[in-house]
Amino acid sequence: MTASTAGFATIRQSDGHDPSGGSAARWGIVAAIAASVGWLLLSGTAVAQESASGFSLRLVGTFRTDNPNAHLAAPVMAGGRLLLLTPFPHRLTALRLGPEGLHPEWRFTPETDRMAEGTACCGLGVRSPAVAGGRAFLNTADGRTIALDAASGTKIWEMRTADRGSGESLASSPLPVGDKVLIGNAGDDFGVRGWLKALDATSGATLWTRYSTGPDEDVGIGPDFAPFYKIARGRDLGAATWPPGAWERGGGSVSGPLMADTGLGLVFHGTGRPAPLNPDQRPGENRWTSGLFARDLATGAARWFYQLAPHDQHGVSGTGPLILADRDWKGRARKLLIHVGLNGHVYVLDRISGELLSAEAFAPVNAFRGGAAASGAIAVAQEKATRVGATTRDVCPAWTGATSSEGAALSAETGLLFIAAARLCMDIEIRPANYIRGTPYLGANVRVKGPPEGGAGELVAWRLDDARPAWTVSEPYPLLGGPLWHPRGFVIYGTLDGWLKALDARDGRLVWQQRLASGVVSAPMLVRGADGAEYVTVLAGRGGAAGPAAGLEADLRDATAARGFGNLLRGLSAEAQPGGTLYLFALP
Amino acid sequence: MSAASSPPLDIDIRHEELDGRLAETWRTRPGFWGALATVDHKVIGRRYIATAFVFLILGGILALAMRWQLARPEGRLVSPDLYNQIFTMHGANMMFLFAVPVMEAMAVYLVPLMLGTRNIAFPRLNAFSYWIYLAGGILLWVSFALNMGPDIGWFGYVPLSGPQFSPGKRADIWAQMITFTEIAALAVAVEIVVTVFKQRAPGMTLDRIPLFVWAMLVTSFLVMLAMPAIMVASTSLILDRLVGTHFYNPAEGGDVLLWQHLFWFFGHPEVYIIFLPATGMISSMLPAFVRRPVFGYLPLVLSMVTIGILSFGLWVHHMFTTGLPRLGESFFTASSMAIAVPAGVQIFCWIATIWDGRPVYRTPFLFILAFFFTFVLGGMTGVMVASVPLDTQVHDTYFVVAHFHYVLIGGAVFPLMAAIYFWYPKMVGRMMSERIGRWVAGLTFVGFNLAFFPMHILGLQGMPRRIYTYQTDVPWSGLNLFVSLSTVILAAGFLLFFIDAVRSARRGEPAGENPWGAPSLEWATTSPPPPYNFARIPVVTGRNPLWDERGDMPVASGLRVDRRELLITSVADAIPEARDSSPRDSIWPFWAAIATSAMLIGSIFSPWAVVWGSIPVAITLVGWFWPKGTPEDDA
Amino acid sequence: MRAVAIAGLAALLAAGCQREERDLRLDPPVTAALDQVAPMANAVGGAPPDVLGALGEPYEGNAYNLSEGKRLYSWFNCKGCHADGGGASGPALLDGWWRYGSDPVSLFVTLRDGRQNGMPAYGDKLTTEQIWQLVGYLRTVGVSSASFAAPSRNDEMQSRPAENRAPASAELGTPPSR
Amino acid sequence: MRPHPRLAAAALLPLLTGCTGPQSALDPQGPNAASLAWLIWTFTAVCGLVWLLVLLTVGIALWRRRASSGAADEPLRPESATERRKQGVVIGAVVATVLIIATLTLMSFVATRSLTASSGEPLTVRLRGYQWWWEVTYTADSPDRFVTAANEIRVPVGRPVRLELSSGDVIHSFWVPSLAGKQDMIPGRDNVLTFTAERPGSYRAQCAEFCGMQHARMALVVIAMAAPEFESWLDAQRQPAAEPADEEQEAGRQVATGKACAACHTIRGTRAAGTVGPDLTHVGSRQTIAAGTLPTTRGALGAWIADPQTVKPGNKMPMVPLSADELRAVSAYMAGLK
Repeated sequence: MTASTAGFATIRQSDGHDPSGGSAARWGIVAAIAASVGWLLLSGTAVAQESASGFSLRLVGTFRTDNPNAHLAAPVMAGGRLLLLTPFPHRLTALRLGPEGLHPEWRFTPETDRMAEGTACCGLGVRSPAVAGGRAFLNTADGRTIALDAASGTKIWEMRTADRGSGESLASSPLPVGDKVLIGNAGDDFGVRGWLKALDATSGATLWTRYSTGPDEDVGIGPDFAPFYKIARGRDLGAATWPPGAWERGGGSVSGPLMADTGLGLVFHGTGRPAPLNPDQRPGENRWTSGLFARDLATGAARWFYQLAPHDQHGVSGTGPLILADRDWKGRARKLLIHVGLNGHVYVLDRISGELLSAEAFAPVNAFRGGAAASGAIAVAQEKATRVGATTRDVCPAWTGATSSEGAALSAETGLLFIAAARLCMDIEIRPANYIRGTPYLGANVRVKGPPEGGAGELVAWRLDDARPAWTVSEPYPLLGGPLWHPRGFVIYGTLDGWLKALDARDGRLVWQQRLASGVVSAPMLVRGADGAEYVTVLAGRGGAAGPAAGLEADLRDATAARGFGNLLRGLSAEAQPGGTLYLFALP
Repeated sequence: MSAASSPPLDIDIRHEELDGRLAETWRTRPGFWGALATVDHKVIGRRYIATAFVFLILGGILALAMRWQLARPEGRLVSPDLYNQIFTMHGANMMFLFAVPVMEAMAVYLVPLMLGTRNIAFPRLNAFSYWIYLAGGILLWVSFALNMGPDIGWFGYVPLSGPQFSPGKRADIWAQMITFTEIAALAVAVEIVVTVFKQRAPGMTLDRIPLFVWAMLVTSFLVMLAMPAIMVASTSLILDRLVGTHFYNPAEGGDVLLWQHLFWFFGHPEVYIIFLPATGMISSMLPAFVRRPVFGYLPLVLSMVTIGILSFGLWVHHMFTTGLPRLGESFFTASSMAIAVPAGVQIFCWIATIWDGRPVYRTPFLFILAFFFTFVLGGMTGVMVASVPLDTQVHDTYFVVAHFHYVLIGGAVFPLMAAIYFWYPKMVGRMMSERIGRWVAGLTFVGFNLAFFPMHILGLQGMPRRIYTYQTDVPWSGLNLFVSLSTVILAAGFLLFFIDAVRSARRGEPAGENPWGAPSLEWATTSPPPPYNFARIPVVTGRNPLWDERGDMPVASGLRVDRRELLITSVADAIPEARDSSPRDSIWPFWAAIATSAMLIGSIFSPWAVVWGSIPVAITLVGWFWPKGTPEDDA
Repeated sequence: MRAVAIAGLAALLAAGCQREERDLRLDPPVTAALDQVAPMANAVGGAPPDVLGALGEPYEGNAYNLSEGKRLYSWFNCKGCHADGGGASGPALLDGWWRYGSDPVSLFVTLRDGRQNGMPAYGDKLTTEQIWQLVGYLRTVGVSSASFAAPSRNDEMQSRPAENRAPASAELGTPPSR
Repeated sequence: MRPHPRLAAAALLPLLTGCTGPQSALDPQGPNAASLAWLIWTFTAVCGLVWLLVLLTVGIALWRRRASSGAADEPLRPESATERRKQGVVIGAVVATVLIIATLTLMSFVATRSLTASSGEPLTVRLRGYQWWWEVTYTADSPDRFVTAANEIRVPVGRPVRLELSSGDVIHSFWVPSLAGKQDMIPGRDNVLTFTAERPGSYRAQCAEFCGMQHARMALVVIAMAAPEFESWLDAQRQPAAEPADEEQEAGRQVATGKACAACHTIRGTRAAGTVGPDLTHVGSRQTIAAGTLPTTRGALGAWIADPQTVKPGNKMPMVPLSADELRAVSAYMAGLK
């Protein structure tokens, strides 16, 4: 460690390739060189990498997916194999990894419903499969949940869990817990009604379904429900805080991560934004959307709920990263739930009671005023309130969120939370939304843009205890993937313009970077190979929340293209091509 | 002026010879091209007036179509689409192509004569103005004939007239038609101001200017101050529609009420642009029919100036229902009511003039009496609509339709009819029929009041404006039928008027120089006047030159006869300052108007037309101002 | 010069007649005939209904029909997938190069029957006339030379040049806040 | 166009019809309209009197006897003494004018003040104008008790109604002359109109700002009901759509939710949830359809659905091809949505 620290010092003096520290002009030149190198890499003949410290990840293998969509699903390990789920139309490939690289062992190609391309969320990407008890569980964008034998790839069961015809899809990873598999749906853009389902892990039968809107019975609110804040108490609030019938198509999807605490017997999940984006069409607090639920693992009954944005006007949902941590908080040992909000705040809650302990902004935020921790509810800044038929300008964060659902990693011993941040603002104009089943139910025109001071992305090292950044590293494009923190003291993350970077976890100095074939919208993973060595896998392949703006199909002359990302990403297409490649790096 | 080749001056020439020499210098060349090239203010004025009356007839036919449609509930004469075009055309045509131009046209004809000068200032601009006006009118009417007529109301409120809700080019044609007429009106306004200030007969000090001229002077200033607002508005509308700017798009920071402010900042003075000349006409005609000078010259002038100034302070009373701040609305109530005071001063002065005059009941005087009856009523309803709370009930209803027709027909068209009967002999040389004239006055007066008075009641009964039909469940059918039938009487009156005007041009009794025994200078020359107006420039010693000078009038002389020259006098006291040349006939204003029209019409379709279209405009302007080596063209 | 100007004006005005007509109601037999497209076997391209020609191609250059198409585009949520032609979960339309053909018949079939990769069928949500209006409008989105009849901007947020400004010929702006 | 005897009779009695009618400013049914009507009558009286005085003076000026002096045609030369005397009279008349004007201005100012003041907890109703219909949303303390309807406003008698006016496309203007003066509905702006109905009844209202092709057919009815009746009506409106009463209506529901209707209209309780057209959940309970164009009868519904572009040319509802049976069924279903 000492040696590499010395290496860092030499970087700062000799190297002009540091994008965060260098001037814009220098960065531009480097980008141009790197782009041409990236092209070489695509043809598989050369690798560009830069390191002045001696720290270096060694590329040991690549695997091309031949899929142009958003590669959100980092591969998972199952019995010495890497299971790689490529975007829709899906294929699950089991790769054996070792010092000699990646070798496909078997493939599983589920049946596909091509019509799902029109309705599937998130650039047709689905988060990683989950492995438990020798079985792999995967969600597909066309609404199936499938259980496979993790060793052979034999299908055990397959269930249509989401109704594709209404615009529903699956986007998040399944969560196997005990004899159950929990899944959540996606489709806020189509006005679906969010739910969390428990499937029987053996048969795939639905055990229970808990909705995010509607009467208490549907939501799973019963006598055990004890929210910390009074505002969430009342009868049938999931229907009473909506105009008649609006909750039936009110969004609140469970498209973010699911996090279980088996000790407490709880599962935590966020709920998506209310649908449509037009807040005028859904007066009221729109419970239980844009919030966090704690539910009983066994029954799905709600324990507590914290609403991040009552009557969400800006479309920032509650589906950000969730991290469980047992830490000392203000001198008291507490079981914490850390939620890195898409609304640009790090929320720290007591995960037993649902009490909010802290909520501070890690990204540019002007849509809300502070003070959430005191009152339990965030206040909308009046000058950034949205209005029908008028454009509210420079609202931060953008509705695409200040991070992504795998966008944070916690270093428990140092108390540093690493956040892959999207420092985005938007111009938003509220329009009437028409509900036609199976078609988008949006109700807004949005142009997404970076903050005026530049730097649309940022890697934030957040000090959990005093709720402020320790250091930040600026990036030209929003970070849509996630960071990997390695106990040896570095952080690895990929960028939308195709760089894989390693930083010193203490001060954020760049220690190594490498150009990849495409942008990265997933988190790098640390895996242990069959040989016992540690490897880092990185899945490149643009897309994701940026949708096709980061891919081929969008025409960026339209500022509202690709959920408004078109406006931001003009100029990106020259720098990194879509298409998926899995990289396997050996640690030094 | 070297003594060696001394130019021929009028003092050197015998009177009998002088007319011939001047006529040779000032005449319009015969033939088609000569007619296109003329810059004689009388020829252009006559054309202007005749064209405006043609538009009056066309607009009137549209009015009859609307009345036919509305005579019964659920009328099916025209489709809603066509009805909306018709009422838009009626309003736009009457305001932009008839009322304003006809008043300016009367001024183009009369002002130089009343001031004792030989031509209007900037005569080529005057010719250009007419051609542009004609082109604008043709654009509008040809579009209407091709089912491209504007259907957005003469007020063209955004967003209805904007890019999203008015597909096609209908609204653009309306907006560009405004540009045409405003260019024409601004040109005339500039000419009149300069003519009044610099070309008055010697001795015609400011307090001796005929009241019609005063009215036109104030009007011209109103035109110059008000018209730019509508040109800005209509141009930004075209930009919104064509280029995609966001002047009126609230979603991108524009404001739809901006349009209303701009439009009514023009639109209200517009009413006075029409009405002030009419009051000037009354003041100028009345003395001839009560056989005494007008009472209260100074108060009359001051009240016209006051009206002119106040007219810019009350545009918001067209927007009382838009939800503006209450305090602001109260201010505009006060100012709207206040304008009744100068209007009242005028009425009182005229009554005082009649009081001890000796009324001569000829046709123009009958129209003046009709004016009193209708205009005062219109003024009273004007006071009513100026009240914010009251306006919330009558705004955009037939009450307002009745009100402004009382003001515009009663306050402007009746005086105009009087003026036509009064000055027709001067323009044509023959009298119009007195017998038919009495019928015309009677029919129009009775027909007008029967047709428009019930509209007050209809408005209070809840009938909104601009509806193409109404249903049987509202009790408006009886009055509407009555109104529609009465329109026939009004139309008959106008028909008789036009028949008489055409007939009298050939067969009317010869008029002589001054058939009414009127006091102002235009009656001091032959009817119709020669191309040079006055053989020798009169010298004025009083407000009523033809009454004040019992014998021969004094004249000024010393102008050249071999080129067009007129006398420049000082602004206040009209002391001769210089001889100035007046431009000769030229075909270039006509070409310039064609080129400008092409550019303006093209710019409806492509912004690049402004660029490419300005090339021919530049060429024609070069032709227009090309120095010919003669001093008069260099001037 | 005058002759040219007059001829040009006459041509413009003649075009105006057709461009400005507002045919608000088609007789049911005409509507039924408008539905009779004969697509090729792969549902791309084919013969348009004869009645289109007889009506004078009302969905190509008629400003009213095109603006109605633009209204339907946002009323029926086309925007949600295709944005203002830039695309989102659906492909972009601005480039005028479309997966299932950009000729009227292909478009009509795409809208009415849907397409296999996610384009929903609108045959049960729109009438035949409305589908044709949308077809006409869509064909103004992906062109690089604008027609006079193409719609202008809506009273909405600015996203790209309006259809009458030939959006497909627009330059790509520079990325903001770099 | 056969002449109608009643119309002819009405034409002879224009003044008698002036004061009544479902949409008359002079037939006030609430305090606002009443004070406005009083203002109208006062202004009319004052202005009419002034007008008569002016005309009388003109008449006297014309016909008063004059001392004949000089030749008939010779212009008079005014004497300074009479001119001065007249000057005094004119000045007096101007002063009188100023006083009258000032009084009227003050009256109108006071009336404005009194109109904006209201007492009691108002019922807040959101009214949004579209080409060419009205969306009416009754607010409540809780959003699930909101009711969205169209083209008809029901209000309780005696309770102030606060209308929040907005527009979804172009400028409209809401005007119910029997209850209040008009107020514009302007895109990008929020206007408010407050009024109270004093007597039960139905009062016609109409769009008063030109808003395009069907400006003439953009009316609605304001129905004032006794407060308890109103509350029970509102409760009924909160319910989802009525279940079909028979097989025909059931078939009609299939058509309404399966055909193009559902893409634009909401029928709460069914799959139809379109929002660009009027909410039809309780369309059968409304007095009129198509913004005051036709009475809500099964026959009128059938005619309207069969051919909306002939009934109201240019409106945004297309002619959806339906078979005769489907048309019968769907109009029966709609008429049954009480």
